[in-house]
Amino acid sequence: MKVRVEYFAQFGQLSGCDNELVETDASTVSALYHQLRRRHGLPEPGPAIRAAVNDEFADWERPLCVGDVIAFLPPVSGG
Amino acid sequence: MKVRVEYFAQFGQLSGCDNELVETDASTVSALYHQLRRRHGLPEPGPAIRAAVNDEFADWERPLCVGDVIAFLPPVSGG
Amino acid sequence: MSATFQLDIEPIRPERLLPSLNNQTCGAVVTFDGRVRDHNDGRSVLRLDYTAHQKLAVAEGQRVVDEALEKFAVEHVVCVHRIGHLAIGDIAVWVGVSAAHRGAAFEASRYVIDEVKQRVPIWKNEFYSDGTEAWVDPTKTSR
Amino acid sequence: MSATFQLDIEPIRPERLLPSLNNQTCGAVVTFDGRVRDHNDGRSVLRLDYTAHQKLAVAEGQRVVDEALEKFAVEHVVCVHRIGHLAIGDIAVWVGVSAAHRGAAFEASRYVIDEVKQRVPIWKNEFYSDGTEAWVDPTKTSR
Repeated sequence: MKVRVEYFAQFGQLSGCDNELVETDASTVSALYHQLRRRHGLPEPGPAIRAAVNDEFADWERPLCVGDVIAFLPPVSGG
Repeated sequence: MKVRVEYFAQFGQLSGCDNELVETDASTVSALYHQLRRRHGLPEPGPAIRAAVNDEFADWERPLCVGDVIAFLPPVSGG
Repeated sequence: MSATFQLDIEPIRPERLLPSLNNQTCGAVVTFDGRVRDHNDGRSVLRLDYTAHQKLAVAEGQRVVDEALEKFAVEHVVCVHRIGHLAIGDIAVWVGVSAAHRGAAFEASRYVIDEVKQRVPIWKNEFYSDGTEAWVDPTKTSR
Repeated sequence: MSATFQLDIEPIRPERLLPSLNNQTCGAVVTFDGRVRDHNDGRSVLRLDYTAHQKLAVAEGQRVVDEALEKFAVEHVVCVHRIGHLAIGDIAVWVGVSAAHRGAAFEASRYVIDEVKQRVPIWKNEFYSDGTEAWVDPTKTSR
Protein backbone atom coordinates (compact mmCIF):
# COMPACT_ATOMS: atom_id res chain seq x y z
CA MET A 1 0.00 0.00 0.00
CA LYS A 2 1.27 3.47 -0.88
CA VAL A 3 0.90 6.38 1.55
CA ARG A 4 2.35 9.88 1.63
CA VAL A 5 4.43 10.67 4.72
CA GLU A 6 5.19 14.23 5.81
CA TYR A 7 8.07 15.12 8.14
CA PHE A 8 8.11 18.36 10.09
CA ALA A 9 10.96 20.31 11.68
CA GLN A 10 13.72 18.02 13.02
CA PHE A 11 11.99 14.98 11.50
CA GLY A 12 12.50 16.57 8.09
CA GLN A 13 16.14 17.11 8.95
CA LEU A 14 16.58 13.48 10.06
CA SER A 15 14.80 11.97 7.07
CA GLY A 16 16.34 14.38 4.58
CA CYS A 17 12.99 15.33 3.05
CA ASP A 18 9.73 17.15 3.81
CA ASN A 19 7.62 14.30 2.49
CA GLU A 20 7.90 11.05 0.61
CA LEU A 21 5.74 8.39 -0.97
CA VAL A 22 6.14 5.19 1.04
CA GLU A 23 5.26 1.62 0.06
CA THR A 24 4.39 -0.10 3.33
CA ASP A 25 2.75 -3.19 4.77
CA ALA A 26 2.18 -1.40 8.10
CA SER A 27 -1.45 -1.59 9.16
CA THR A 28 -1.40 1.28 11.70
CA VAL A 29 0.16 4.71 12.09
CA SER A 30 2.26 3.31 14.91
CA ALA A 31 3.58 0.41 12.82
CA LEU A 32 4.46 2.82 9.99
CA TYR A 33 6.33 5.09 12.42
CA HIS A 34 8.39 2.16 13.67
CA GLN A 35 9.31 1.13 10.13
CA LEU A 36 10.37 4.68 9.23
CA ARG A 37 12.06 5.20 12.56
CA ARG A 38 14.61 2.53 11.70
CA ARG A 39 15.11 3.90 8.17
CA HIS A 40 15.53 7.59 9.17
CA GLY A 41 16.74 7.46 12.77
CA LEU A 42 13.60 9.10 14.17
CA PRO A 43 13.39 9.15 17.99
CA GLU A 44 11.47 6.70 20.12
CA PRO A 45 7.79 7.58 20.26
CA GLY A 46 6.89 9.59 23.37
CA PRO A 47 3.92 11.59 24.57
CA ALA A 48 5.19 14.79 22.91
CA ILE A 49 5.46 13.17 19.47
CA ARG A 50 2.18 13.12 17.60
CA ALA A 51 0.81 11.90 14.31
CA ALA A 52 -1.80 13.35 11.97
CA VAL A 53 -3.64 11.66 9.15
CA ASN A 54 -5.13 13.74 6.34
CA ASP A 55 -4.57 16.97 8.30
CA GLU A 56 -6.25 15.77 11.51
CA PHE A 57 -4.54 14.59 14.68
CA ALA A 58 -4.73 10.79 14.69
CA ASP A 59 -4.46 8.03 17.22
CA TRP A 60 -1.32 5.92 16.89
CA GLU A 61 -3.47 2.82 16.48
CA ARG A 62 -5.46 4.25 13.59
CA PRO A 63 -5.52 1.85 10.61
CA LEU A 64 -3.89 3.06 7.41
CA CYS A 65 -5.71 3.36 4.10
CA VAL A 66 -4.32 3.65 0.59
CA GLY A 67 -3.59 7.28 -0.23
CA ASP A 68 -3.53 8.49 3.39
CA VAL A 69 -1.27 11.43 4.13
CA ILE A 70 0.46 10.75 7.44
CA ALA A 71 2.32 13.57 9.21
CA PHE A 72 4.81 12.86 11.98
CA LEU A 73 5.09 15.82 14.36
CA PRO A 74 8.04 16.27 16.72
CA PRO A 75 7.50 18.02 20.10
CA VAL A 76 6.06 21.46 19.32
CA SER A 77 8.07 24.57 20.16
CA GLY A 78 5.91 27.51 19.16
CA GLY A 79 5.33 30.61 21.23
CA MET B 1 -4.45 74.18 67.72
CA LYS B 2 -5.07 74.88 64.04
CA VAL B 3 -4.66 72.16 61.39
CA ARG B 4 -5.59 71.97 57.72
CA VAL B 5 -7.97 69.14 56.83
CA GLU B 6 -8.38 67.86 53.26
CA TYR B 7 -11.41 65.90 52.09
CA PHE B 8 -11.28 63.68 49.02
CA ALA B 9 -14.04 62.33 46.77
CA GLN B 10 -17.27 61.61 48.69
CA PHE B 11 -15.78 63.14 51.85
CA GLY B 12 -15.51 66.44 49.97
CA GLN B 13 -19.13 66.05 48.92
CA LEU B 14 -20.26 65.34 52.50
CA SER B 15 -18.28 68.19 54.07
CA GLY B 16 -19.04 70.63 51.26
CA CYS B 17 -15.41 71.59 50.75
CA ASP B 18 -12.09 70.21 49.53
CA ASN B 19 -10.23 71.46 52.59
CA GLU B 20 -10.70 73.66 55.63
CA LEU B 21 -8.72 75.15 58.47
CA VAL B 22 -9.88 73.52 61.71
CA GLU B 23 -9.39 74.68 65.29
CA THR B 24 -9.28 71.50 67.33
CA ASP B 25 -8.35 70.12 70.74
CA ALA B 26 -8.04 66.61 69.29
CA SER B 27 -4.68 65.06 70.10
CA THR B 28 -4.69 62.30 67.46
CA VAL B 29 -5.78 61.83 63.86
CA SER B 30 -8.47 59.46 65.10
CA ALA B 31 -9.87 61.98 67.61
CA LEU B 32 -9.95 64.65 64.90
CA TYR B 33 -11.82 62.33 62.55
CA HIS B 34 -14.46 61.64 65.18
CA GLN B 35 -14.97 65.37 65.82
CA LEU B 36 -15.34 66.08 62.09
CA ARG B 37 -17.42 63.00 61.55
CA ARG B 38 -20.18 64.46 63.72
CA ARG B 39 -19.91 67.85 62.04
CA HIS B 40 -19.94 66.62 58.43
CA GLY B 41 -21.69 63.26 58.63
CA LEU B 42 -18.63 61.27 57.57
CA PRO B 43 -19.00 57.48 57.82
CA GLU B 44 -17.80 55.33 60.68
CA PRO B 45 -14.10 54.58 60.39
CA GLY B 46 -13.41 51.20 58.78
CA PRO B 47 -10.41 49.40 57.35
CA ALA B 48 -10.93 50.94 53.87
CA ILE B 49 -10.89 54.52 55.20
CA ARG B 50 -7.39 55.90 55.65
CA ALA B 51 -5.73 59.06 56.82
CA ALA B 52 -2.62 60.87 55.64
CA VAL B 53 -0.63 63.55 57.40
CA ASN B 54 1.54 65.92 55.38
CA ASP B 55 1.18 63.77 52.25
CA GLU B 56 2.15 60.47 53.90
CA PHE B 57 -0.19 57.71 55.03
CA ALA B 58 -0.54 58.00 58.81
CA ASP B 59 -1.59 55.80 61.66
CA TRP B 60 -4.93 56.76 63.22
CA GLU B 61 -3.21 57.15 66.60
CA ARG B 62 -0.62 59.58 65.29
CA PRO B 63 -0.43 62.72 67.47
CA LEU B 64 -1.36 66.00 65.79
CA CYS B 65 1.00 68.98 65.55
CA VAL B 66 0.19 72.59 64.80
CA GLY B 67 0.13 73.19 61.07
CA ASP B 68 -0.30 69.52 60.12
CA VAL B 69 -2.21 68.84 56.91
CA ILE B 70 -4.51 65.90 57.54
CA ALA B 71 -6.18 64.16 54.60
CA PHE B 72 -9.14 61.83 55.09
CA LEU B 73 -9.36 59.27 52.32
CA PRO B 74 -12.53 57.31 51.54
CA PRO B 75 -12.28 53.76 50.16
CA VAL B 76 -10.26 54.00 46.95
CA SER B 77 -11.91 53.16 43.61
CA GLY B 78 -9.21 53.58 40.99
CA GLY B 79 -8.52 51.17 38.14
CA MET C 1 15.43 47.06 35.22
CA SER C 2 12.93 49.83 35.78
CA ALA C 3 9.63 50.53 37.53
CA THR C 4 7.52 53.58 36.73
CA PHE C 5 4.16 54.81 38.00
CA GLN C 6 2.50 57.94 36.67
CA LEU C 7 -0.76 59.83 36.85
CA ASP C 8 -1.77 61.38 33.55
CA ILE C 9 -4.51 63.83 32.70
CA GLU C 10 -4.02 63.15 28.98
CA PRO C 11 -5.44 60.06 27.26
CA ILE C 12 -3.30 56.96 27.79
CA ARG C 13 -1.61 55.80 24.57
CA PRO C 14 -0.25 52.23 24.97
CA GLU C 15 1.77 52.56 21.75
CA ARG C 16 3.80 55.29 23.45
CA LEU C 17 4.32 53.25 26.61
CA LEU C 18 5.20 49.90 25.02
CA PRO C 19 8.68 50.95 23.81
CA SER C 20 9.78 51.45 27.42
CA LEU C 21 9.27 47.70 27.95
CA ASN C 22 11.53 46.65 25.09
CA ASN C 23 14.57 44.64 25.90
CA GLN C 24 16.34 42.04 23.82
CA THR C 25 16.60 39.71 26.79
CA CYS C 26 12.84 39.82 27.36
CA GLY C 27 10.80 37.05 25.84
CA ALA C 28 7.45 38.04 27.32
CA VAL C 29 5.40 41.22 27.55
CA VAL C 30 2.04 41.34 29.33
CA THR C 31 -0.16 44.41 29.27
CA PHE C 32 -3.40 45.14 31.06
CA ASP C 33 -5.74 47.98 30.46
CA GLY C 34 -8.83 48.88 32.39
CA ARG C 35 -11.36 50.81 30.34
CA VAL C 36 -14.43 52.81 31.18
CA ARG C 37 -17.43 50.55 30.73
CA ASP C 38 -20.87 51.74 29.72
CA HIS C 39 -22.35 50.17 32.84
CA ASN C 40 -21.36 49.50 36.43
CA ASP C 41 -23.19 47.76 39.21
CA GLY C 42 -26.30 47.54 37.03
CA ARG C 43 -26.42 51.24 36.12
CA SER C 44 -25.88 52.83 32.71
CA VAL C 45 -22.76 55.00 32.81
CA LEU C 46 -22.22 57.98 30.45
CA ARG C 47 -18.77 59.13 31.57
CA LEU C 48 -16.68 59.43 34.71
CA ASP C 49 -14.14 61.52 36.53
CA TYR C 50 -11.10 60.23 38.39
CA THR C 51 -9.59 62.30 41.15
CA ALA C 52 -6.52 61.49 43.22
CA HIS C 53 -4.53 62.58 46.23
CA GLN C 54 -1.81 63.21 43.72
CA LYS C 55 1.32 63.18 45.89
CA LEU C 56 0.19 60.17 47.85
CA ALA C 57 -1.05 58.35 44.75
CA VAL C 58 2.25 58.79 42.95
CA ALA C 59 4.21 57.65 46.03
CA GLU C 60 1.99 54.63 46.69
CA GLY C 61 1.79 53.71 42.99
CA GLN C 62 5.57 53.83 42.81
CA ARG C 63 5.77 51.53 45.85
CA VAL C 64 3.50 49.05 44.07
CA VAL C 65 5.61 48.90 40.88
CA ASP C 66 8.82 48.73 42.93
CA GLU C 67 7.36 45.78 44.86
CA ALA C 68 6.49 44.05 41.59
CA LEU C 69 10.08 44.42 40.43
CA GLU C 70 11.29 42.94 43.71
CA LYS C 71 8.82 40.05 44.01
CA PHE C 72 8.89 38.77 40.43
CA ALA C 73 11.64 38.01 37.90
CA VAL C 74 10.68 40.89 35.62
CA GLU C 75 12.66 43.51 33.75
CA HIS C 76 10.42 46.56 33.32
CA VAL C 77 7.18 47.53 35.05
CA VAL C 78 5.07 50.50 33.95
CA CYS C 79 1.73 51.66 35.31
CA VAL C 80 -0.15 54.81 34.27
CA HIS C 81 -3.45 55.88 35.79
CA ARG C 82 -5.61 58.50 34.15
CA ILE C 83 -7.20 61.31 36.15
CA GLY C 84 -9.75 63.92 35.06
CA HIS C 85 -12.71 63.45 32.71
CA LEU C 86 -13.00 60.12 30.91
CA ALA C 87 -15.42 58.91 28.24
CA ILE C 88 -16.75 55.37 27.69
CA GLY C 89 -13.99 53.21 26.21
CA ASP C 90 -11.17 55.42 27.48
CA ILE C 91 -8.29 53.62 29.17
CA ALA C 92 -8.42 54.41 32.90
CA VAL C 93 -5.33 52.44 33.89
CA TRP C 94 -2.59 50.70 31.94
CA VAL C 95 -0.03 48.18 33.18
CA GLY C 96 2.86 46.80 31.15
CA VAL C 97 5.46 44.27 32.27
CA SER C 98 8.35 42.68 30.41
CA ALA C 99 10.25 39.62 31.59
CA ALA C 100 12.43 36.80 30.34
CA HIS C 101 9.61 34.30 30.91
CA ARG C 102 5.86 34.63 30.73
CA GLY C 103 4.91 33.38 34.18
CA ALA C 104 6.58 36.28 35.95
CA ALA C 105 5.16 38.79 33.45
CA PHE C 106 1.59 37.58 34.07
CA GLU C 107 2.01 37.45 37.84
CA ALA C 108 3.62 40.88 38.11
CA SER C 109 1.02 42.61 35.95
CA ARG C 110 -1.78 41.00 37.94
CA TYR C 111 -0.07 42.07 41.17
CA VAL C 112 0.26 45.68 40.01
CA ILE C 113 -3.36 46.14 39.00
CA ASP C 114 -4.69 44.34 42.09
CA GLU C 115 -2.55 46.45 44.47
CA VAL C 116 -3.21 49.72 42.63
CA LYS C 117 -6.95 49.13 42.91
CA GLN C 118 -6.60 48.31 46.61
CA ARG C 119 -4.12 50.89 47.79
CA VAL C 120 -3.60 53.90 45.55
CA PRO C 121 -5.72 56.92 46.59
CA ILE C 122 -7.69 57.47 43.39
CA TRP C 123 -11.47 57.83 43.29
CA LYS C 124 -14.06 57.43 40.59
CA ASN C 125 -17.14 59.62 40.19
CA GLU C 126 -19.64 58.03 37.82
CA PHE C 127 -22.19 60.00 35.79
CA TYR C 128 -25.30 57.99 34.95
CA SER C 129 -27.72 58.19 32.06
CA ASP C 130 -30.49 59.23 34.47
CA GLY C 131 -28.61 62.48 35.17
CA THR C 132 -27.35 61.48 38.60
CA GLU C 133 -23.76 60.96 39.66
CA ALA C 134 -22.05 59.11 42.51
CA TRP C 135 -18.64 58.44 43.98
CA VAL C 136 -18.01 54.72 43.73
CA ASP C 137 -17.42 52.93 47.03
CA PRO C 138 -16.16 49.40 46.32
CA THR C 139 -16.82 48.44 49.94
CA LYS C 140 -20.53 49.07 49.36
CA THR C 141 -21.35 48.07 45.76
CA SER C 142 -23.08 44.79 45.17
CA ARG C 143 -20.31 43.42 42.97
CA MET D 1 -18.20 37.33 21.39
CA SER D 2 -15.45 36.17 19.07
CA ALA D 3 -12.42 33.90 19.02
CA THR D 4 -9.79 34.10 16.28
CA PHE D 5 -6.54 32.26 15.69
CA GLN D 6 -4.25 33.05 12.77
CA LEU D 7 -0.82 32.23 11.42
CA ASP D 8 0.89 35.19 9.83
CA ILE D 9 4.05 35.41 7.77
CA GLU D 10 4.06 39.20 8.10
CA PRO D 11 5.29 40.98 11.26
CA ILE D 12 2.65 41.04 14.01
CA ARG D 13 1.33 44.57 14.68
CA PRO D 14 -0.55 44.70 17.99
CA GLU D 15 -1.96 48.13 17.13
CA ARG D 16 -3.83 46.51 14.24
CA LEU D 17 -5.12 43.66 16.38
CA LEU D 18 -6.21 45.64 19.44
CA PRO D 19 -9.26 47.24 17.78
CA SER D 20 -10.84 43.81 17.37
CA LEU D 21 -10.97 43.55 21.18
CA ASN D 22 -12.87 46.79 21.67
CA ASN D 23 -16.24 46.63 23.22
CA GLN D 24 -18.03 49.15 25.37
CA THR D 25 -19.10 46.48 27.82
CA CYS D 26 -15.48 45.37 28.33
CA GLY D 27 -13.64 46.84 31.28
CA ALA D 28 -10.47 44.79 30.94
CA VAL D 29 -8.05 43.98 28.15
CA VAL D 30 -5.02 41.74 28.68
CA THR D 31 -2.43 41.19 25.99
CA PHE D 32 0.55 38.89 25.90
CA ASP D 33 3.35 38.88 23.41
CA GLY D 34 6.18 36.45 23.15
CA ARG D 35 9.26 37.94 21.51
CA VAL D 36 12.42 36.48 20.06
CA ARG D 37 15.11 36.70 22.73
CA ASP D 38 18.80 37.11 22.01
CA HIS D 39 19.56 33.96 24.00
CA ASN D 40 17.93 30.62 24.75
CA ASP D 41 19.04 27.77 26.95
CA GLY D 42 22.38 29.49 27.49
CA ARG D 43 23.17 30.03 23.81
CA SER D 44 23.40 33.33 21.93
CA VAL D 45 20.63 33.48 19.30
CA LEU D 46 20.89 35.60 16.12
CA ARG D 47 17.51 34.89 14.52
CA LEU D 48 15.04 32.08 14.11
CA ASP D 49 12.56 30.46 11.79
CA TYR D 50 9.13 29.18 12.73
CA THR D 51 7.49 26.51 10.64
CA ALA D 52 4.04 24.98 11.11
CA HIS D 53 1.80 22.20 9.94
CA GLN D 54 -0.40 25.00 8.72
CA LYS D 55 -3.80 23.32 8.43
CA LEU D 56 -3.43 21.50 11.71
CA ALA D 57 -1.99 24.55 13.48
CA VAL D 58 -4.88 26.76 12.41
CA ALA D 59 -7.41 24.11 13.43
CA GLU D 60 -5.78 23.41 16.81
CA GLY D 61 -5.15 27.10 17.50
CA GLN D 62 -8.80 27.83 16.78
CA ARG D 63 -9.80 25.07 19.21
CA VAL D 64 -7.64 26.73 21.89
CA VAL D 65 -9.22 30.18 21.49
CA ASP D 66 -12.71 28.64 21.29
CA GLU D 67 -12.00 26.79 24.56
CA ALA D 68 -10.90 30.05 26.18
CA LEU D 69 -14.18 31.68 25.16
CA GLU D 70 -16.07 28.76 26.67
CA LYS D 71 -14.10 28.38 29.92
CA PHE D 72 -13.80 32.04 30.93
CA ALA D 73 -16.22 34.98 31.07
CA VAL D 74 -14.51 36.82 28.22
CA GLU D 75 -15.78 38.71 25.20
CA HIS D 76 -13.08 38.54 22.50
CA VAL D 77 -10.05 36.28 22.18
CA VAL D 78 -7.40 36.78 19.50
CA CYS D 79 -4.18 34.86 18.96
CA VAL D 80 -1.75 35.31 16.09
CA HIS D 81 1.41 33.23 15.65
CA ARG D 82 4.13 34.31 13.30
CA ILE D 83 5.79 31.86 10.90
CA GLY D 84 8.82 32.32 8.65
CA HIS D 85 12.02 34.26 9.41
CA LEU D 86 12.12 36.29 12.64
CA ALA D 87 14.72 38.69 14.00
CA ILE D 88 15.60 39.36 17.65
CA GLY D 89 12.82 41.40 19.26
CA ASP D 90 10.17 40.36 16.73
CA ILE D 91 6.85 39.28 18.17
CA ALA D 92 6.50 35.52 17.68
CA VAL D 93 3.05 35.16 19.20
CA TRP D 94 0.42 37.65 20.35
CA VAL D 95 -2.63 37.01 22.52
CA GLY D 96 -5.33 39.56 23.29
CA VAL D 97 -8.41 39.06 25.46
CA SER D 98 -11.16 41.47 26.44
CA ALA D 99 -13.65 40.85 29.24
CA ALA D 100 -15.99 42.65 31.60
CA HIS D 101 -13.65 41.92 34.53
CA ARG D 102 -9.91 41.53 34.78
CA GLY D 103 -9.72 38.10 36.42
CA ALA D 104 -11.21 36.33 33.42
CA ALA D 105 -9.09 38.36 30.99
CA PHE D 106 -5.86 37.36 32.78
CA GLU D 107 -6.87 33.71 33.10
CA ALA D 108 -8.00 33.36 29.50
CA SER D 109 -4.86 34.95 28.04
CA ARG D 110 -2.68 32.73 30.20
CA TYR D 111 -4.70 29.71 29.11
CA VAL D 112 -4.33 30.55 25.42
CA ILE D 113 -0.57 31.00 25.46
CA ASP D 114 0.00 27.92 27.64
CA GLU D 115 -2.15 25.72 25.42
CA VAL D 116 -0.77 27.11 22.17
CA LYS D 117 2.76 26.35 23.33
CA GLN D 118 1.73 22.82 24.34
CA ARG D 119 -0.52 21.79 21.50
CA VAL D 120 -0.25 23.79 18.30
CA PRO D 121 2.08 22.20 15.72
CA ILE D 122 4.59 25.01 15.27
CA TRP D 123 8.36 24.53 15.47
CA LYS D 124 11.26 26.86 16.08
CA ASN D 125 14.64 26.58 14.38
CA GLU D 126 17.24 28.70 16.19
CA PHE D 127 20.32 30.16 14.49
CA TYR D 128 23.21 30.72 16.90
CA SER D 129 26.07 33.19 16.88
CA ASP D 130 28.55 30.33 16.43
CA GLY D 131 27.06 29.61 13.00
CA THR D 132 25.13 26.50 14.03
CA GLU D 133 21.39 26.03 14.07
CA ALA D 134 19.00 23.64 15.79
CA TRP D 135 15.36 22.75 16.04
CA VAL D 136 14.25 23.42 19.58
CA ASP D 137 12.90 20.43 21.49
CA PRO D 138 11.30 21.64 24.73
CA THR D 139 11.23 18.06 26.00
CA LYS D 140 15.05 18.00 25.90
CA THR D 141 16.30 21.50 26.77
CA SER D 142 17.67 22.09 30.22
CA ARG D 143 15.13 24.78 31.09
